[in-house]
Formats: sequence, structure tokens, C-alpha cells
Amino acid sequence: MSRHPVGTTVRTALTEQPDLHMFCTYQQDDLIELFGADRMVRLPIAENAMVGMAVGMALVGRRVLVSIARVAFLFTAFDPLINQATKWRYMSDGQYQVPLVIRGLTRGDEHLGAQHEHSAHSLLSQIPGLVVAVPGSPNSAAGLLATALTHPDPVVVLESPRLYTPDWQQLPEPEPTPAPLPFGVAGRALAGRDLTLVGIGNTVALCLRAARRLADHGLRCQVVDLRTAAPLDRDGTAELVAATGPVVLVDEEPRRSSLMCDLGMHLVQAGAVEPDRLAFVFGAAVPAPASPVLLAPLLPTVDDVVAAALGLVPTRSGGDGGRAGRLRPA
Amino acid sequence: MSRHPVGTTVRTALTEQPDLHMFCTYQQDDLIELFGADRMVRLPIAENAMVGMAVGMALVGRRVLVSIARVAFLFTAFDPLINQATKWRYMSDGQYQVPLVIRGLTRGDEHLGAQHEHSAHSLLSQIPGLVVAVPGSPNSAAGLLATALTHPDPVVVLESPRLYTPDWQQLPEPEPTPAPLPFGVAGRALAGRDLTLVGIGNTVALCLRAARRLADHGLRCQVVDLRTAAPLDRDGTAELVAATGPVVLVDEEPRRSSLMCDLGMHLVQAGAVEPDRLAFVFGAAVPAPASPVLLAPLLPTVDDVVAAALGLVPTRSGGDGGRAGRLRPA
Amino acid sequence: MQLTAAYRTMLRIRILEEKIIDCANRNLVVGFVHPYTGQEAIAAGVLAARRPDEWVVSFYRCHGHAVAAGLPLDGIVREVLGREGGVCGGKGGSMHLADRGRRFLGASSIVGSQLSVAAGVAMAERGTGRATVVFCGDGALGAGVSYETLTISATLGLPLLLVCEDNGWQDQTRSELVRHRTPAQLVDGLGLDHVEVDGNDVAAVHRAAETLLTRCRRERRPQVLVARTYLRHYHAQVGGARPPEYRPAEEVAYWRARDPLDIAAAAADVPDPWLAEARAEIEREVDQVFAAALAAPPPDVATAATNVTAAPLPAAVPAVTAVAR
Amino acid sequence: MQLTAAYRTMLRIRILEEKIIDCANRNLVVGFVHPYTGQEAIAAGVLAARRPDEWVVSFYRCHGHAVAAGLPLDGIVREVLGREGGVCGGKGGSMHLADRGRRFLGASSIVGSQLSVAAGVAMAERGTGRATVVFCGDGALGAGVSYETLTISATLGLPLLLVCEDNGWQDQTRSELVRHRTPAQLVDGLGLDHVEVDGNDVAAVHRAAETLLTRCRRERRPQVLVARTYLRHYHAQVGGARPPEYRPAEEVAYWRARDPLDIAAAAADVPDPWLAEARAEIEREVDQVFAAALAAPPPDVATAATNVTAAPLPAAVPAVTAVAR
Ligand SMILES: Cc1ncc(C[n+]2csc(CCOP(=O)(O)OP(=O)(O)O)c2C)c(N)n1
Ligand SMILES: Cc1ncc(C[n+]2csc(CCOP(=O)(O)OP(=O)(O)O)c2C)c(N)n1
Ligand SMILES: [Mg+2]
Ligand SMILES: [Mg+2]
Repeated sequence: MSRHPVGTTVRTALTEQPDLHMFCTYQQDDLIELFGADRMVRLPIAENAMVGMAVGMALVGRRVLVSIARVAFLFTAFDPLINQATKWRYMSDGQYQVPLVIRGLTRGDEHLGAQHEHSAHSLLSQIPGLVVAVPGSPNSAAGLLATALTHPDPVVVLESPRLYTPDWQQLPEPEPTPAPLPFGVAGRALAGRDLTLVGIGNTVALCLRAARRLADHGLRCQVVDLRTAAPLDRDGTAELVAATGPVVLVDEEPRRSSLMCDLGMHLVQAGAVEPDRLAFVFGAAVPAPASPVLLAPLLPTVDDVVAAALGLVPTRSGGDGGRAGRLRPA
Repeated sequence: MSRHPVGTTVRTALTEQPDLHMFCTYQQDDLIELFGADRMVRLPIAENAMVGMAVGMALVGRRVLVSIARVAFLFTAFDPLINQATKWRYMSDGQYQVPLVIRGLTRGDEHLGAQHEHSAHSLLSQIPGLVVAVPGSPNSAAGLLATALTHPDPVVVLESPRLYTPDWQQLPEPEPTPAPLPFGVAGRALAGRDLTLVGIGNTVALCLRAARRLADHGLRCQVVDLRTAAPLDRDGTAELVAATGPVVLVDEEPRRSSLMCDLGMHLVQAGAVEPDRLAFVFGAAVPAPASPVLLAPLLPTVDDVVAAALGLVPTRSGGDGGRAGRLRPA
Repeated sequence: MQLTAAYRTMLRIRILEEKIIDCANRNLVVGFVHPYTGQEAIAAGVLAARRPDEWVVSFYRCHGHAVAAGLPLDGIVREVLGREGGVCGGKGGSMHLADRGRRFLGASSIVGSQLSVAAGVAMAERGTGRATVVFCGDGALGAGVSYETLTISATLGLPLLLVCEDNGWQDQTRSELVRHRTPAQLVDGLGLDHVEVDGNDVAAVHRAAETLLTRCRRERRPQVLVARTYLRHYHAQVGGARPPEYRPAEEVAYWRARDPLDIAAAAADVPDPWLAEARAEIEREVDQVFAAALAAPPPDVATAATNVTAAPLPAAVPAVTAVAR
Repeated sequence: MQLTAAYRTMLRIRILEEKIIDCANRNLVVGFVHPYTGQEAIAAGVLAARRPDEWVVSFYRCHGHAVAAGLPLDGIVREVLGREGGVCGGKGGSMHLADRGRRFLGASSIVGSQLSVAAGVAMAERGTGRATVVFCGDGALGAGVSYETLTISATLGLPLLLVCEDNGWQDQTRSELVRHRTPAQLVDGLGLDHVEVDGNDVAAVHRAAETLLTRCRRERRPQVLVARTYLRHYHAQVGGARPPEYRPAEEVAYWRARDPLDIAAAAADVPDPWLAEARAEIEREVDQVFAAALAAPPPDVATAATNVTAAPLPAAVPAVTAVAR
């Protein structure tokens, strides 16, 4: 099995950037051996201080990659994220920059329950000054992380556990290489001209699977990977969508204050799509249950996306005008 | 000067509910005298444990009102809010309830800078199970808090400092009384049939002022106060809006993943308004500067709302199709 | 406490956990498993000293606490395996067992968070003569919330017993590498009443817990029990493959030789046949529980979106009912 | 340290703060003011021992630290009054003074947060022979992040000097009511090197700071200086009205009689005319600074949305440029 592209990205960055430090509650012995304990810093379970310290290092010219393990644990460090990392540049009127990257796992097939499973991209996208990268594939994770590791401002990288299962190589891979990916530029994961499916993180693969199913209905779908929740590529997506017409926006997060509503509103007001040719598929506003059987109906499925898409295309006697999407609750 | 209605609500609740406790870093001596130190609990500057303890008390049958002072400090207690308060009912499959209310100041004319000034209603609205109340007036603050204090689930009440200035009685007061207000039901702060302005928190008063200005243009505006960011009254607002046509959605928070986009999308897809008859006025995605002069251009003004409204009404040779709103950046 | 009863509690935990590990190996467990094997004397000793009307608060490594707190094995196993009839209806899973009726408040999987929740419970219980028991690992003492909770508990005089299960590791990191004080030094430095005890000796644990709980109930002061112990297996198992051993072989061997079950059996001084019979009996019980659980269906899918809130609010239709399929 | 120089630093702080309070009374200050009056000996004593290449980290009560760290009064005053030319361009305000060039990192207004930020700085400075100085109030020791930072600093051996300004109050709450240990007992209990000192005696503060800073620079260990002191005025002023006194009259009187300026003047043993001249000179300087600041325009409105990020990213147009007006 070949090395995971993210592992390569991390090692390359550590090799090339002597000022790069890694903070984590766990450090691999071989990396400590290679890069020293001063750079590979092992810390207690104290995420608040961990992120605060990373901010301090960044303020005086270092760069820190914090492996927070899970986004779930980032909530204990929300003050340094919201009130320190993303504020010092502005508060000091540009005297400082805070080149800080926080990586954490979101959710996907782990069944750990409500406290451990969070995705949080819409929530984090509201923080001014923060880049929120949400890779949808292994190469995209490597590419977004590579960019993060040279970015002059704080970045959170929200990684699905699906990108790190033993058979990560089986995942759909829309990015040809693990090369750095720009922030705020949506990618076309699949070309197609009949309709567009837009996904982020886990729903990129979901959209690709739905596109395959829709091909059986004679529909060639374009699939768009938003890649970053902030900046959100509203204009780029509008351009891509304008070429196809109907669009389905798919997110595992619930509808309430979703970035997909923000995007959808833009697509409509920019004239990229008519409101009755746009549908949403959202997850339910319910915490993650441990049981996979209980979880299944709370997350968008290929069936949901296919149904929403078929509801929009004129081939099916006018579709249902986006009702499938609007049925999804808040 | 008469007593602030919120003070009355708090005292009434403390008197009527012997199981109600108040947690804060500061307690008034007279309230300790009246209700005892067991109920009026003075705590160190340790918001994480403060909110966690409130969850524990609530789990075993008490109710706690946490005065967190400022929403800015709630970020140090995000774990107990996101992973405890709003999770235990579900994780235990309904064995527990968590009747917990957190009050905190948002922002408004205090000029305290980026770390102290937050509003956070869209951000908090994404947490399943959490009620996010955003009063727009003193009576509304009292009414929403009264409901919160009998609500069986966690509630955050986001209060503008404007509701508590010495001349709070000068504020526009759309609610006739401080009686309990339902959650998830938008209120009509002003009746009018030409167009609708929708606000939340600070922007309710802003919309009322804009309505007065628009009256000079011969336009009778309806003003809608969303009252709670979660639950968001999409259908109620759609009904109100449908009666007028053009609508301007006004929020101090930036556009990115805003509840106003969620609402706007619903209004359009529910057929309550045409997309080119809907405009947004948002705050800029910039941390709060201390200087009032720097702050002014970052927040929506009456002028912005008036301009957006005039851009929508047919009287002005077709308006600009919502462009004023869409000009606002992410 | 009867040593034989304590032994049986420990044996039930051990056999239950080994069976759960066995199921994990066969991918029959929902989520991760954090086995309690090796630490059984702590749950058994402490909770034998707790009165049934006193609340117990746990963390992700909660199976042993749940058993010792008197939860039925059936409800535990069904929760862990994701079958109908689990104590949390399948929503909590292995890390979040809860049983309100038995005053087993529940378990939090965010390290340290259970301390503040438990302190809130103790606050509500203050003046009733009842103590509240909360468990944590040694790594949890690194978290700020643990410090906040302990200092607040001391200031307010909360009847809280913190039981710190010091197994020397926090996940795959040796605790010594990330702390400058042992748990006992730390709570001592904070000026808290505390006792350090051999966590593999159930009689010693129980004696200490009795003393501390009595103080909790009588005096307005939190108490800390630091119990030195070791995990027989590993921090956690993820998926169907047992994780490789990451701890030094001599350390593992040292502790294997000090198994809490052996120590309890020796202290109870019961004849071998008694031990064999106890084991056989519990194995039968556990086997039956697993057989029934594995034959049971998963939780009812219609409950997926229930109990998010008390009742749906006007604008918030319960989500799952509207899923378009 | 020359006592006369220290006295002048303290006097500059005092006169500056009183003038700021005066402006606050006239509603000329942006936001709240947290005056440093009464605590001047701490900033002056500690920062006279700090080398100019060593970072200083502060909190909302930061004016005194800024002056003692060598920031020009002009930049401070303009920032506090919201005029062009403030050290943070008007964006930081009274609670968030920062001056990178003078290694005055900045100030955080979230209680306790500055400790972890400072520990990160100390981490970057480890091995350079330079120490990092961070200030906090006594209330800050209640926050979990302070504990996390101190224990991590001890474990990693960070060259961090924490100066805890123990004024006995946290906002309007007497600290004793919400803590079970004094700051000195607490850091002692955590096993940290520390010295407790009369915070109103600048010579004593300076001696202690020298000792601790020397240890910071040489040994791989954090150090804590606990300085007992008292605010001459009040916690904070909000708007144009001075807040009423909330502390017992005898307590206020006791401390008024121990004013750090009087103590320093007596120790320096300078003649009255020298004192009068120093005061007159500094008053002239401060008056000029205020006159210029009050005559200056506010910050350029075109800068409102600059420096949120390094450069706007493709999809994020700087906000303010697009405001429709
Ligand atoms: C706040 C937080 N950070 C990190 C984790 C991940 N994590 C789970 S268990 C664990 C180690 C805890 O060690 P300890 O407290 O000693 O308990 P033990 O597992 O040894 O019983 C870590 C780091 C978590 N659950 N919560
Ligand atoms: C996390 C947090 N909680 C609450 C506050 C509000 N607050 C500002 S100052 C203060 C008191 C701090 O007291 P102390 O640390 O003793 O410093 P002092 O003001 O006495 O110098 C409080 C509670 C805050 N700024 N940050
Ligand atoms: Mg451990
Ligand atoms: Mg103080």
C-alpha cells in the first residue's frame, strides 16, 4: 500500500520548513527522532492552552500545525480559535500574522455518538479571517493541507475519517494529484452538462455516486466540490452551475444557517439557476446517534440526491419544482 | 425610572421557582439575601466548569440561569454548551432533560474591540436542540427570558447591550408587554403592506427606523422581528412576507452561512417573494474594531436598509432587482 | 463489603469486557471500545461503598462502572452492540452508558468534562447527606476543566468524590511525558483531601472509598481517591483488529502479575471450586445476554430523531419524518 | 535599577491614567477603561528587569505595562482615545495595546488567555536565553487555561515569568469569596518556583523580578511572581460616569496610605523639589500628548476592513469596499 498523500505532505512540510512545529497529545517516535522534540511537541489533554500556545508561537514567527485529533475537541479550544487566532492580526492592525493550521477529524462511519461526531464547517465558516478547508478526497486533503501550511492566516482543516480508513485508496479521487489547492476556488469533480450536484467534504463522494446512478437515467451530471467552506466560492460555483441549469446542493449538516443556503441564494440571485430548479439535500438537525441504523436516516443518501435531481429535470414531466429539497426540515 | 422588565422577570422566576439557581462571577448582595447563596452561586472566572456544573444541576432536576456576562466569554465554555447541554437528552434517549438558560451580552455601542464584541446568533443556531433567543427590545428580552425559564431544553439568550443602557426606555418597543413570548414564532413589529423589513436583535430597531424613513417615500413597511434564531420561523415569516411582496433581510452578522440566507432561500422557494424582489443587508465579515469611526462602515445603517428597499420597489422605475443587497460581500 | 461479592462484581466486568472485545474483533460492536480490564477493583471497590441513592458519573471507559453500579448486563450489552433494548436506545453507545433509574448519571467522552457535570450534581445534592462519585483517568487531570472543577468544589464545599484511575498512560502517550506532577502530588498541591491507593487491591480501594465517602457526606469538602492501576489490554479498539501493544513488555508483565482478580481471590481466600463455579455461572449469564442481544434487531429506526428536545417547537418539525424517501 | 528612574516610570503611568480617567469622565475614551493606578510599582519594577529583546504579554489592564515597556505615550493615548496614530490604528483600543517593534506583544481581554499565548512565545524563545514576561490578575488563576499553561510550562521547561498582580478583587467580587487558596499557595501547590512580594514596593518587585528572570533565562523552568497590591480607583469605568466605590472604606484607606509612588519616593530619598519638577515635567509631556491626540482626527475610515487577513482571497472581497452607500 502506498503512503497516504497527507502523510507525505506533512513530512515534506516538516522537512522544508524548519520553523514548522507540530502540537499534539501524541507524537510518533520516528518523527521526534527526525525533527526533534522541540518541533514535535507532545502536550497533555489541554486543547485550550494547546491552541493558545500555537497562537503565541505563530505571533513571533513560527508556524504551528495543531493535530487536535477531532473537531469535537476543538470546542474546548474555541476561545483561542475565535478570540485569539483570528483576532490578533486585526486587533494589532497588521503588526502580526498568525500562520496556524488546525487539523481534526469530523465524522463518517465511526459511530462514536453525539459528542465525538461533528462536522462544523458552516459554523466555522462564520468566523471572519478563518479559512475552513473541507477536503473531499485524499488528494484534496493533501492539497488543501499543503496550501494551509504556507498560508499566512489561520486555517482549520476538517477531515473526514473516511479519508483515513485502511482502504482510502478505494475512495473516488477527483483531484489528479496531491498538489497544493487554492482556497476559495471550487473544483469540478466531474464534468457533465445536464445538471450540477454540489457537495462538500463527505458529500462530494456522495454526489459522485449519485451522478453514476443518474447516468443510468441518461443524465450527465457535473459535480462541484466546494473544497473550502470559507472562503466560499460563490461566483465560481455560479459560473459552473450556469452552464447546466438545475442544481442540487448536498450537505450532511442541517439546513439551519447552512452555507448551502448562502450559496443557493447567490446562485439564484446571480441568475445561475431558477429557484424552482434548485434543490437541497441536508442532514437532519439531530445529534449523531451511535447506532448506524439510527444514523442512516439522518444523513443524506444517494437515493435522496437522485430523487432530488430527478425532481428537477424537465424530462420527468416538469419535476416537482424543488419540493424534494424543501421537504428537508430545519 | 421604572424597573427594567428583565429584572422583574428574573426576580419573579426566582420567587416562583424554588429550584431555580443563578450562576455568575458576580452576585448582588440583595439577591443573595433574598434567595440564599445556595441559589445565587458566585463562581470564579471559570466559565467552562460554570456551564458544565449548570448542566449537571439541570440533569438532576434543577434549573440554572447562567449569567455569562458576555457571549464573548461563552467561547471558553463551548464544550459544555455543544457537547453536554445539548447532547445529554439525546444520548440518554430522553432519560434526562437539561433546562438551562445562558444569558450574555452581544454587541452595540460599547466599542470594546474584537475579543469582546460578538453576536453569534447564526453560529449558535446550527446546534441541534438549542434555542437561540435574540431579543430586539426590552419587553422582548423579558418575554423571551420568561419563556426560557420554563423551557425544558437549553436556551441561549443573546442580549444587546443597547437593551440595558440608562435610556433603554427610549428604545422602540414593538412588544406591548413583557409577557412570555413563544419560541420559533416571528413577531410583527410594525404593520405595513408595501414591503417587509426583517430584522433580528439590533436590526429590529434599525428596521423600524428605516421604516419611518421609507414612510417619507410613501412606503408603508411591515417590520418582522424573528425573535429566535433557532427555531427559525421560516413559514411564519413567509406568510407575513407573502402579503407584501418585496422584502429586505437585515442582519449585523456577515452573510457567510447566515440564517438570513436560509430564510431568504425559504421565502423564495415557498413563493413568498420573487428572487429579484428580495435584498439583503449584512454586516461585513470583519472583527469589531474599537474605534466607532472604523466600526460604522462595517455595520448596516438605516441608509443601507432604505437604499436596499428603494432598490426593490416598482415605484422607482423597476428598482435594481436586489443588487443593493447582493453587493454586500461575504 | 464482602470480598466474595466484590470478586464476583469484578469477574462480571472482566468476563463482560472480554466478550465485548471478542465481539469487537468480529466487528459486532458499534464504534470504539475502551475496555476496563485490569481496573476492575476500582469500580467494584468504590461503588460497593456508594449508596444506591448516590449519583455516579463516568467517562468513555464506562462499562465497568456501569456493571458495578448495578446496571443490568442486558441493557449494557445491547447498547454496546447497537441492539434494541440498550440502556440509551442505541443513541449513546459504548462510551455514553446512562441509567437514570439506578443513579448512574451517564458518561461523557470529552476528557475532563464529566468532572464539572458531576460537580453540578454534587451542588444539587449538597445538604442531603448524599455524596456524588465521579471517575476520571489520570490524563484528565491535564485539562483545565478538571482544575476549575476541583477548585470550585473546594471553595463551595461540594460533596464530590473524584476517583482518579491512574493507569500511567493517556491513549498512546505515557503520562509522565506530559505532566510534571503525579495525580496525588497534584491534588495534594491543590489542598484537597485525598488518599492514594493500590487500585488493583479491591479491599484497599473499598476501605479508602468508605473513608472518603463518609467524609463527603458529613463534611463540606470534596475528596479525591487516586488509584494506581494498569490496563490489561489497551486504550481502545477501533474496528475489527486488536491494536498492537504500545507499552513496554516488562511493564505489561509486571502488572499482569498483579491482576486485581487474582489479588481479590487470594484475599477472599475462597477455595478453587468456588472460583470455578463463580466463573462458570457468570459466563453462562454473560453468554445468555450476548446470545439474546445478538439475536435482537437494531433499535427502531423511527426513534432516530426522537428526544432531541422535549417536544418539537412550532418551527422545528422533527427532522427524520420529513426525509424524502 | 535606578529608583529615580523607576519613580519616573510610575509617575508617568499615574499621570497618564489619571488623565485617561479624566477623559473617560468626559466621554472621550473609546470603550471601557481599566486603570492601572495603584499597581504602578509592578509594571515599573518588573519591566525594568526585562531586557528590551524579551517579549512582554499583557491583559486588558495594559496601559501601565505598555508605558513601562517603553511604548510612546502618544501611540497609547491615541489608541485609547480613538485618534489617528494609535499603536493599533484604532482597532485594538484601551484593552488591546500592542507594539511589535518594542516586543510588547499585546494584550488579551479574555481573562487567562494571555497566559497560553505567552507560553507559546516562551516556547519559541526557548534556547535563546531570553525570557518572556506575562502579566495577569489574581482572578485569572481561576481559569482552567491558566492551570493548563502553568503545568505545561513546567513540564516543557519554558522560560516564562508569570507576574500575578494580586489586588484582591476580580471585578466587583472579592477574590477570597471564590477561591480556596491564595495565588501564592496555588502556584506553590503546583510546584512552581515563585516569590511573593509587596507589589507596592518597586524596589522589592524589581529585586524579585531580577532573580526570577535570571532563573528563567538560565534554567528551563517557569517562574511566578505574586505581587500583592490594590487598585487605587476601581475595576473599570464604563461610559462617562465614574463607578461608585464597591470596596470597604477601611480597606481602601489602608491601601491609599501605602501608595506605591509614596513608597518609591521615600526609598529614593529625593528632595521635594525633584519630585515637584518630575511631576511638572511629566504633566507637561502628558498634556502635550493629549492635546495633540484630541486635536487629531479619528483613524482613516478606509482602513476599517484592512488587516483582517494577509490579502483578500479569491472569493473574499474585502467587505467594506462593497458597502452600498
Ligand atoms: C478533550 C478531549 N481531548 C482528547 C480526547 C481523546 N482522548 C480520548 S481518551 C484520551 C486519553 C485519556 O487518558 P486518561 O484520562 O488517562 O484515561 P484512560 O483512557 O487512561 O483511562 C484521549 C486523549 C478526548 N476524548 N477529549
Ligand atoms: C473569560 C472571561 N470571563 C470574564 C471576563 C470579565 N472580566 C473582565 S475583568 C474580570 C475580573 C478579573 O479579575 P483579575 O484577574 O483579578 O484582574 P484585575 O481586573 O483585578 O486586574 C472579569 C470577570 C473576561 N474578560 N473574560
Ligand atoms: Mg490513563
Ligand atoms: Mg484582581
